[in-house]
Amino acid sequence: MSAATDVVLNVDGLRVNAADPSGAEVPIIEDVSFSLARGEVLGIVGESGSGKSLTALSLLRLTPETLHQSGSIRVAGREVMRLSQRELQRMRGNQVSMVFQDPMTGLNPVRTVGSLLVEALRRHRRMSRAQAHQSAVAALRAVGIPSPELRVKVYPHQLSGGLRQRVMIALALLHDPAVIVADEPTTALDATIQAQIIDLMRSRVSSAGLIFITHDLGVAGQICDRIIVMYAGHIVEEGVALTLLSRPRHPYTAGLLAAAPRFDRERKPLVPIPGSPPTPYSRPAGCPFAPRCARASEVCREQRPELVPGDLSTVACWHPLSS
Amino acid sequence: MTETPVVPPRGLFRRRPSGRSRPLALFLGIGLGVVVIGGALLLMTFGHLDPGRTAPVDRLKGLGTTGHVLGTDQLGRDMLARGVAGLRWSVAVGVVSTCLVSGIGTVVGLWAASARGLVRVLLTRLIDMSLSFPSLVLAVTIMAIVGRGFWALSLTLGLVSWPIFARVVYAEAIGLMKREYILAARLLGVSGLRTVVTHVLPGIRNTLLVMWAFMFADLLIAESGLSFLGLGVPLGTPSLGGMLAESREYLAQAPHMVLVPGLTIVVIVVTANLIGDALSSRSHNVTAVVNR
Amino acid sequence: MNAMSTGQGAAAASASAAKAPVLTTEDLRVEFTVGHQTLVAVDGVSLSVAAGETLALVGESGSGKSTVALALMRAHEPDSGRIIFEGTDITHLSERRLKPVRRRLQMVIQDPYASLDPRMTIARVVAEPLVAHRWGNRRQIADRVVELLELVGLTASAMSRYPSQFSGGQRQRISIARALALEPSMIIADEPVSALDMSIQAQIINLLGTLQRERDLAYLVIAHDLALVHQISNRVAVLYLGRVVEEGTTDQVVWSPQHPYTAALLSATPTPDNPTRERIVLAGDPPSAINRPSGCVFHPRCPIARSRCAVEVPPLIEVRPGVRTACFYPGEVQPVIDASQSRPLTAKE
Amino acid sequence: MRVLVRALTRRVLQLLALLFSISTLLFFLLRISGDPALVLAGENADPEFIAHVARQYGLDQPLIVQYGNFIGHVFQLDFGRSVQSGEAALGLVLARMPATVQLAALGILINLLVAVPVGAWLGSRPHPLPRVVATGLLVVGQGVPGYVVGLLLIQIFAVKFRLLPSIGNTTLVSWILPSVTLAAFLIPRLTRVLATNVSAAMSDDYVRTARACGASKLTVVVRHALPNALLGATALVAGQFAFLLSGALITEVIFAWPGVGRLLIDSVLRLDFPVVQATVFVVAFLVFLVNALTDVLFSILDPRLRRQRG
Amino acid sequence: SSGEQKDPAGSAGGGTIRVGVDALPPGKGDPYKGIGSPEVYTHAAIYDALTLVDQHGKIQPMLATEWSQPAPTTWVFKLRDGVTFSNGEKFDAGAVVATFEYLVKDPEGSASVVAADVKTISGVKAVDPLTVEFTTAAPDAMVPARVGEVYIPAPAKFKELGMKGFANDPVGTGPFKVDSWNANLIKLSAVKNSWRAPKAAKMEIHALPDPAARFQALQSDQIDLAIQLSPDQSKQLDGSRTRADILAAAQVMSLAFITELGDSPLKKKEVREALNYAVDKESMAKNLLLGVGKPSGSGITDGAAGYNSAIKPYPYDPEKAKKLLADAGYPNGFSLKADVTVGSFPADAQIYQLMQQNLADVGVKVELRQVTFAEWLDHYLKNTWTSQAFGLSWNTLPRLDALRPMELFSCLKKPAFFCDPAVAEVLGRAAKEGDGESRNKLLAQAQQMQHDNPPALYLVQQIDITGVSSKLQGFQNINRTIPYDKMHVS
Ligand SMILES: Nc1ncnc2c1ncn2[C@@H]1O[C@H](COP(=O)(O)OP(=O)(O)OP(=O)(O)O)[C@@H](O)[C@H]1O
Ligand SMILES: Nc1ncnc2c1ncn2[C@@H]1O[C@H](COP(=O)(O)OP(=O)(O)OP(=O)(O)O)[C@@H](O)[C@H]1O
Ligand SMILES: [Mg+2]
Ligand SMILES: [Mg+2]
Repeated sequence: MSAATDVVLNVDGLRVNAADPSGAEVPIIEDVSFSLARGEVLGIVGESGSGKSLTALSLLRLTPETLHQSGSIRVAGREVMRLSQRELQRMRGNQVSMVFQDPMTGLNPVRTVGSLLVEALRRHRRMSRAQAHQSAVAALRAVGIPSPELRVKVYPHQLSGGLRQRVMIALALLHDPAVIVADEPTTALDATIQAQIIDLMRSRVSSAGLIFITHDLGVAGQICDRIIVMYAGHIVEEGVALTLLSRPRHPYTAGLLAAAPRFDRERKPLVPIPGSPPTPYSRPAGCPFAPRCARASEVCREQRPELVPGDLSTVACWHPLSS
Repeated sequence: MTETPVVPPRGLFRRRPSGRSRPLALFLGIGLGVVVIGGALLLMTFGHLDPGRTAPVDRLKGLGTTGHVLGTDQLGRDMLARGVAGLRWSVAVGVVSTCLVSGIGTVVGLWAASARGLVRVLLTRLIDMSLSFPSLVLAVTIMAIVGRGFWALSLTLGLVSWPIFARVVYAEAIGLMKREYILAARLLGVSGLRTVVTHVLPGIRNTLLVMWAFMFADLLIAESGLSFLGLGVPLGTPSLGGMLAESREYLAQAPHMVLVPGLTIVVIVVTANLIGDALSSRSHNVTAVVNR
Repeated sequence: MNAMSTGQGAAAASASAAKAPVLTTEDLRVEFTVGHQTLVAVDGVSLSVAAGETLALVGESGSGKSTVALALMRAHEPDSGRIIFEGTDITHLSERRLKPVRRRLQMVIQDPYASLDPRMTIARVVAEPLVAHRWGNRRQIADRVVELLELVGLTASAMSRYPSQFSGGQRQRISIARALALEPSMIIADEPVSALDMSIQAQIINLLGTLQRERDLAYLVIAHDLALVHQISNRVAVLYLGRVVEEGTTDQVVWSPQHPYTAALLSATPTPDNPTRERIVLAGDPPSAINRPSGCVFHPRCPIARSRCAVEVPPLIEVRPGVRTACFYPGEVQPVIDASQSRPLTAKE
Repeated sequence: MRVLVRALTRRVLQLLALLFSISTLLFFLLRISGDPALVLAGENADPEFIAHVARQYGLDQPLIVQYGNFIGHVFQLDFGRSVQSGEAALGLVLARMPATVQLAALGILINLLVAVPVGAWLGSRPHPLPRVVATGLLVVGQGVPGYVVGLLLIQIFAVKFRLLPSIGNTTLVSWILPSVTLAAFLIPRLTRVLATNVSAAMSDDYVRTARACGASKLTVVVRHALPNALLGATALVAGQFAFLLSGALITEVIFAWPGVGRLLIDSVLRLDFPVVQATVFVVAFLVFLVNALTDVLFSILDPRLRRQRG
Repeated sequence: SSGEQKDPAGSAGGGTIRVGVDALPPGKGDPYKGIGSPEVYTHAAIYDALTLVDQHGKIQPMLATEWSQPAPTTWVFKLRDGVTFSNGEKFDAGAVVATFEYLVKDPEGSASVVAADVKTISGVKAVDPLTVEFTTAAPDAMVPARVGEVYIPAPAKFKELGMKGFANDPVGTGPFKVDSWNANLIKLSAVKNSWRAPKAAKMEIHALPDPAARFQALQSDQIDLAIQLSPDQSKQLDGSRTRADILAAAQVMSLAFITELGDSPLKKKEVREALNYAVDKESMAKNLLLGVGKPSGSGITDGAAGYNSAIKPYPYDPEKAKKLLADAGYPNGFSLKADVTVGSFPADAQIYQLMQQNLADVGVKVELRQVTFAEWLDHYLKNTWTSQAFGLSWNTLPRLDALRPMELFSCLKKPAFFCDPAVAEVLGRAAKEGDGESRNKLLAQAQQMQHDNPPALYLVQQIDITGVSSKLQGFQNINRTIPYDKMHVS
């Protein structure tokens, strides 16, 4: 949690635009900036469509070709936006790696687990097939897959969802990357398996910076040191995990917390946030949350608030909740 | 409660990069079709064309001959007239047989998909088995036996080709029947037939159209093949395949005799395929379903 | 105990307990044939739901929750056991005789994106059950559709639109409107909010609660999230590999689980601002329904399993009032819920 | 083991049903058409002679009896003797089979050799211009009937330049034109399906995973998208092969190829019933076999269908 | 597979003659399964008969050197000396007797197609090793021509193998013997000690059923001889590398009238005449048959025994045709169905279509129904026609006997489709006439009667076109029997 000592990733003014049917540029992600230190777990939370996955993909410059990405992304001081295709390929999986949400579709169904690992290993390291095989087994063992010697020969569909997600994690950890981006790695899993994976990630990712994307505030609270809340392509609040979750300042964050049922307290009526989030094509001019916000005023509807650091968290709101 | 009309597309990569070639394909396909069919219709009504008029002295005249823009054939008949008549014949056979194929295929496919128990087993087995019928071989045999003619040809082609259609309809319908909204309808007490008519049929409509276009293209080629073998058209009736067969003797002497029917077939089949492509890109990946 | 949107106090609960059950199942068993193997998806499940009551069915993926629901709706044929709805045994009714039952017993399906025909206007979607049951003439049906849409918080302007023009939450409202069309006495809802965003989930949960109160509906709600279950249900049944391992009033089960699986499930359910909670992390994956373990189906993953568990099937018996547990050693494992936050059972306003 | 036996039994039953129904269909179809005895008797035959031949072939019995006999014989794989040559019909067909199967196999091979790389290239979303050109060519190619290609090839390579033979199957060079003709008909469709499949696979999650692991575009296409695309096209290739086994009629005609297609046309025109029967029977059997093998192949190629081990 | 002809052509035995035929003999080496195409193109290389009827109707000596008719029902043939079969067996009277006994007495042999043509022969015996005597039940002037249809197989081998076995391994006295027999290719090699020893060393017979394939094979030098090409194809053979050999055939295409079945306008003689006037045969012959085929006024062609040279074709006179139709009560014409087979003759499809057009011009609408030969035969033999006319050629081949086709168009065919009792009576007398001259007179008379009261619409005399490579020397077409022994490849 002691930040800023060893920054591995620095994102500044990231934007992702799409072209709407008429050809005009439509911003999907706007002005996203954050940094990540070695050993830190940074959570990105937000509702569906808020731009979490796109942010993650842009870190590896993996956004779909139809989208246009700009801004600055520096990994260990190197500007990713200026890398050539070759350099990018060398960076991906090596310095920055990624774990995707759906372990069912994320692994090639016609390739054995071993061959995927071997391929990824030999891509960045000169090693013989036999050596790579050894390392693959070791990598599987390291993510807690029982009898890894057997599992390397197995096809993804022969593994349970939890094991598949472990394979994905093994793939991501192969080359000791500086940054690991995990896009909802536990969403598709059962609660008991989710707990296993969270444990695994916490224990294995100590030397790297981890970006952990989730829409579940509970999960974020469990694993993250710091949390970024996204809404409609913007960062609306950022802060230390516990503080942010127990004393949210942005009405949206607070709304999310009030809308979530929880069993560790006495039942209270849930307070839903009215309406639904805007699409990139129907974003309001001012604060994107204004139409759903009980505290919204004229200024909210007209002017977009900037992220302002506060004593508890950094928040982009004209009328933040006081603690 | 306010209603937000547009909903974000779920998932990042779900959207296929919609290549601009798709609307282009549709445009091209429909354009070609309109030009060819429209042209043929115009010529048929205003052209004073007589595809049967023989003139032995004028035989094998080349392209651009006065009075015969597209030349004449081995009996001095006008190639333009024969091309138009052949097109009409081939398209008509294609349409009738495709209608038959799609009719039988849809009924059997839907029936198999909505039936349960033994009926479904029997129907799917029937489809599977019929798929192993060597259709062209059967068509050749039937045509040789029942004789040439429009209805013989159309019915034969229809009767030997329906299993493919039924299979695709069945597969699509089964896929659709697994959709939760079909389950929902059933649980609401909607009857089976009603579900098929109100949910399944509209659901596979696009597939049917796509299949229809592809089937039409295939059957057109099959028709031309049978006519080429001399098993399709009656003597003297112009058909594209028959004209191609006749042209074989004159490949060197009168290449326009290959060119006219050959190009016409290509254009029609390409048209149908383009339209099919364009339609299939609108529904999900039917091209892969139309594996034949 | 509390009804849907909570806070209604114990009165409702005791009232509901006295009511005759709307739906009862006895020893329900559903098998599937997969390839050439038999898979027991539901194994001897007995449940009952009374009017105005919400029973929640929780369990991990593949535990057979949906299968139970679909068997109750007679979309799957039960292999044995009985289903009694409003006093009638509907286990073997023909589809024709079932039709009147379908008016009274409705279902809301999990995925709002899949449960509406994308080619139908909302008006047709909502009218579908009315038309199928010849509920009235066209005018009456049209009026009823408007009424239903307003009931779930949509305006009549939605009628001519298509499902793709609505968000997930709105679609789920439409599903609910459709389910309410024929005035059912019970609704089975299979994961009604799990596909929705948190902010939308709350809207739907509240809607369901309001409707239940207004109409004295019985709910069977399927969920995998204990926090949600805790929020909405009076009673809960925990399913593991097709068997009910624990069943009882929600508060008892959540606050003091007797079965080690329930305990583990509870401890694995994260809470936002409480990261220090100590957790029981189960080893391994749930076994597949095809090769079910012998004895207690949970024993391979159970932290307290003994040799007996691998051989004998623990019966589902009442271990304390209102809670039935299928464990030989009930209560041995307790999740540690932060003491400062937790409330004892009796502590109620 | 039991599973295997049951699957096998089901297949065999299906096959029997298929062969039975095809035999029955053909029997009645052929019987409505005319009297095979007459072909045998020839143009100058007198009534006694016709009757004689009819008796010899059992054609004087009631149709239903003939049918019974016929089916009985078919189950012993006896289709009778060719009316034309007097040889056993099945033998005639089997003697022609290798030529057809070999030609079909070669056609498929060429088809694959061309379609796989081109399809992979097209599916990998290359630059629009070459892609549009190639797609256009394929679309047009799909519209050209196979025999037109054959005619042109003959005219150019055999007649005009006398480079390649257009008849016979004795020398290896004589295989070139007919197999290329067959392949030319198949290539457009396979290429397009492969291109679609590859392109679809390129949007799949596992491709994204591979890219996130640093795979180059070539690796992504060749090692990740293509295997899946090929798997999706297996059924098509098998269907094409089955089609060639039964449908290379015209190619066999224009290249005077001594295969079953040619035999079928000849015997159909001469109402040589036994041979027609045997041909269709054998072809149906082969098509069935190909379909069945495809299923097996599928379950070998697609790991998801392989039975779970360990 | 252009043959590798390293050996120089010549009697030493060089070169390979590559022949493209439409089909190999379906009965393989069985010489009695058929008498015309396609058998003759293969069997003529292997076998010989006692005589050969040439294209002018002359009977040439082959295995018999001379013959006489000592009594009206007896014919004596003197056999060629020193002839051996390719397996070494000697050819003598015994071989001839064995052959004819097989055809006359053996149940299998007597059921063969060739046996039907020598049915008049009731007995055969060897007078001495080189003399045989045939007896006929009734007088028969045609015996020397008839025996020209009967190929003589090697008797001992035939006896040993039976017809089935022999057909697979045929042995005759011809210039070639079979080396291998495939589905589409027969390979033969020279019999050096044959009485007509060949100039070429080898021979290949390719089955190329498709005319275009045959034509292309010739053009691309894959065969040296393409049997049965079409007139338009022949025009493309320029004479430098390939040439066309065109011969008027002893066949007249016609549209046979069915008058014996049901009602039909064709029952009226005027109508039948009218149709004959209505068709422009001249144009067909000139434009479609290269001017070699000729219009015909009867079914019999020059060279056939009994040909009447006085008969002229019906001229093309549509006006007269219309008038005749009007006289017959059909001023507006009528409709007609005609079953035809296509592909049996050069340009037949085109000829029928021109005919159709000509008839339409005088108001007679002909619906041409193209049927397979098999279907056609079914109707023809059982008289189960559902149409009013059908395509049937007047064919005097192979022995150039006018009687045979004339019988078919008369009451003598059982069952008959057309019947003129007067003609039948004349033909009946001719059949029993032992003297050749008188027989020919009777036939000429019948021919005139069949011109005046036409049983068919006479179209044109057909042609035989053979494509010949210029490398091939010595080609001749003797009534479709090709003297392979005289040919070689340079
Ligand atoms: N290829 C694309 N073209 C245009 N818009 C896109 C594309 N991909 C995603 N979007 C839009 O970008 C927005 C952000 O999408 P993203 O997938 O990043 O959201 P998310 O926060 O990950 O949501 P979820 O929780 O559903 O995964 C969405 O509104 C989506 O509609
Ligand atoms: N139609 C079916 N055919 C075969 N097996 C089935 C079928 N439906 C369900 N199953 C199996 O039955 C078991 C229970 O499935 P079910 O869908 O009821 O689980 P669930 O608890 O609803 O899971 P989820 O949370 O994933 O929805 C699973 O093992 C599943 O594979
Ligand atoms: Mg996402
Ligand atoms: Mg479920």
